Amino acid sequence: MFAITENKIREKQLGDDRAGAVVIFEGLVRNHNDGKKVTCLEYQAYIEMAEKVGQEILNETFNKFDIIDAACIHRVGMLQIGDAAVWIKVLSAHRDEAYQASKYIIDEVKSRVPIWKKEHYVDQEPEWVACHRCASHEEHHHSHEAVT
Amino acid sequence: MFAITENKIREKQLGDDRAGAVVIFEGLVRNHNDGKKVTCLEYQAYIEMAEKVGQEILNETFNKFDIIDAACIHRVGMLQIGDAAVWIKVLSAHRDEAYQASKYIIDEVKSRVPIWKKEHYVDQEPEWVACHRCASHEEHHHSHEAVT
Amino acid sequence: MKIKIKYFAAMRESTGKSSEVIETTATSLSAVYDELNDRYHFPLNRDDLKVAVNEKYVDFEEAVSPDDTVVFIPPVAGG
Amino acid sequence: MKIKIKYFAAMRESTGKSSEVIETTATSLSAVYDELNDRYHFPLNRDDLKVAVNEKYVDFEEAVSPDDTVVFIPPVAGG
Repeated sequence: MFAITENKIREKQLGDDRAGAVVIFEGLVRNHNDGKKVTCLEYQAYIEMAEKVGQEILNETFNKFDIIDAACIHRVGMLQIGDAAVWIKVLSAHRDEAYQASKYIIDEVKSRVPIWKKEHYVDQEPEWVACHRCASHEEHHHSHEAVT
Repeated sequence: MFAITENKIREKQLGDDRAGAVVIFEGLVRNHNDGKKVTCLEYQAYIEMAEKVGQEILNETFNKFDIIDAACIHRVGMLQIGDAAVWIKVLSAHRDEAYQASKYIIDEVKSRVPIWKKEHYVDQEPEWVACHRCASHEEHHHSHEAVT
Repeated sequence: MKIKIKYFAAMRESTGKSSEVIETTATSLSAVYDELNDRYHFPLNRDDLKVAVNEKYVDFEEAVSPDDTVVFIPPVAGG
Repeated sequence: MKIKIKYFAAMRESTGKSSEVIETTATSLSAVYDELNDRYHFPLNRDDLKVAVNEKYVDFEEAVSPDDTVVFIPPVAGG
């Protein structure tokens, strides 16, 4: 299940008697990014396509890893510091698969799903976070993103 | 914060405006193990020592990984299928550190904290799960454990 | 032919539109980009964009067909 | 000297005790194990156990001191 929502993320219940491990990832809005103080974040999505690409990512995850269930919800609209922008839950019999699948989903969501974010700062004009910065962040672990 | 509890695990609230990533791990009681149908699991702890060793593990985690906060709760007593036996939450600015720290904590908890479990089966006498089986499970990913 | 263009993020702000239907004779998506860029002076170069047709990523050299929905995708930043 | 022994899991079931105070002349933890194993015929060999003194893992060849709390730790299985 991959969904885009304009509301606060409400965790989806996933349960299965075969499950021994659950890994939940949440991406939160941080109060700082790239040395700038962030006040809030505005997420925009090409919703129809985002839901298709998101579902493709989940399908790939089921094919690659021995997991029982997986779900991802991404929020759009205006988010405040501490708000969850993305929530991912994976169930598996054994924990390694749940961790690996969780990381795969967030990596792919960040690189492929058509969602954009505009950072609003204390001291300067808001700006859309551009991908070449995200990409360099992903490679080098600089603090270029408000949500990681 | 490392705690042992006899009650259902109640998640501890951890929040921090610097946090961009949250990884939560839950180890659940599975309905099968090593080909046998499990009905329930009994966890016993050497509580005083378990809390000390658990806190040592969290201290090591703070030293090894750039994280903001971490907490672990382990339940003891009689658990039913689907119950969480262990809950781990890690907050960090960037997600890689949260995943790595989460995995480190569960790996160390499983190998060092003095907690034991007795599996109760549908078809045979209950038995204490022995470490040489756990160890071989950890290495080879056999399904030797009721909680992973 | 007529095609539909949707705009998001910085592209939406620069055009002031979330979507429009255009009449074009462009044969590739690349040519559609050039045509619109002449009009709007997009804030993003073609190399910084991806392109989607009918909700699927495709190559800029692919052809456009009547009634396609085309989106020039700025660098994504979900998560 | 007197030392306290605590038992957990399979060790507790085989001794029928969760703890006891014993009088011993054993100089090492290894010797304490042997002494108690003669009495209880533990279900676990020394090689399958670890040993903790006063809530810390130590080596079986370490000495015991009066009033120590000693626990022979069966293979752990938390998580």
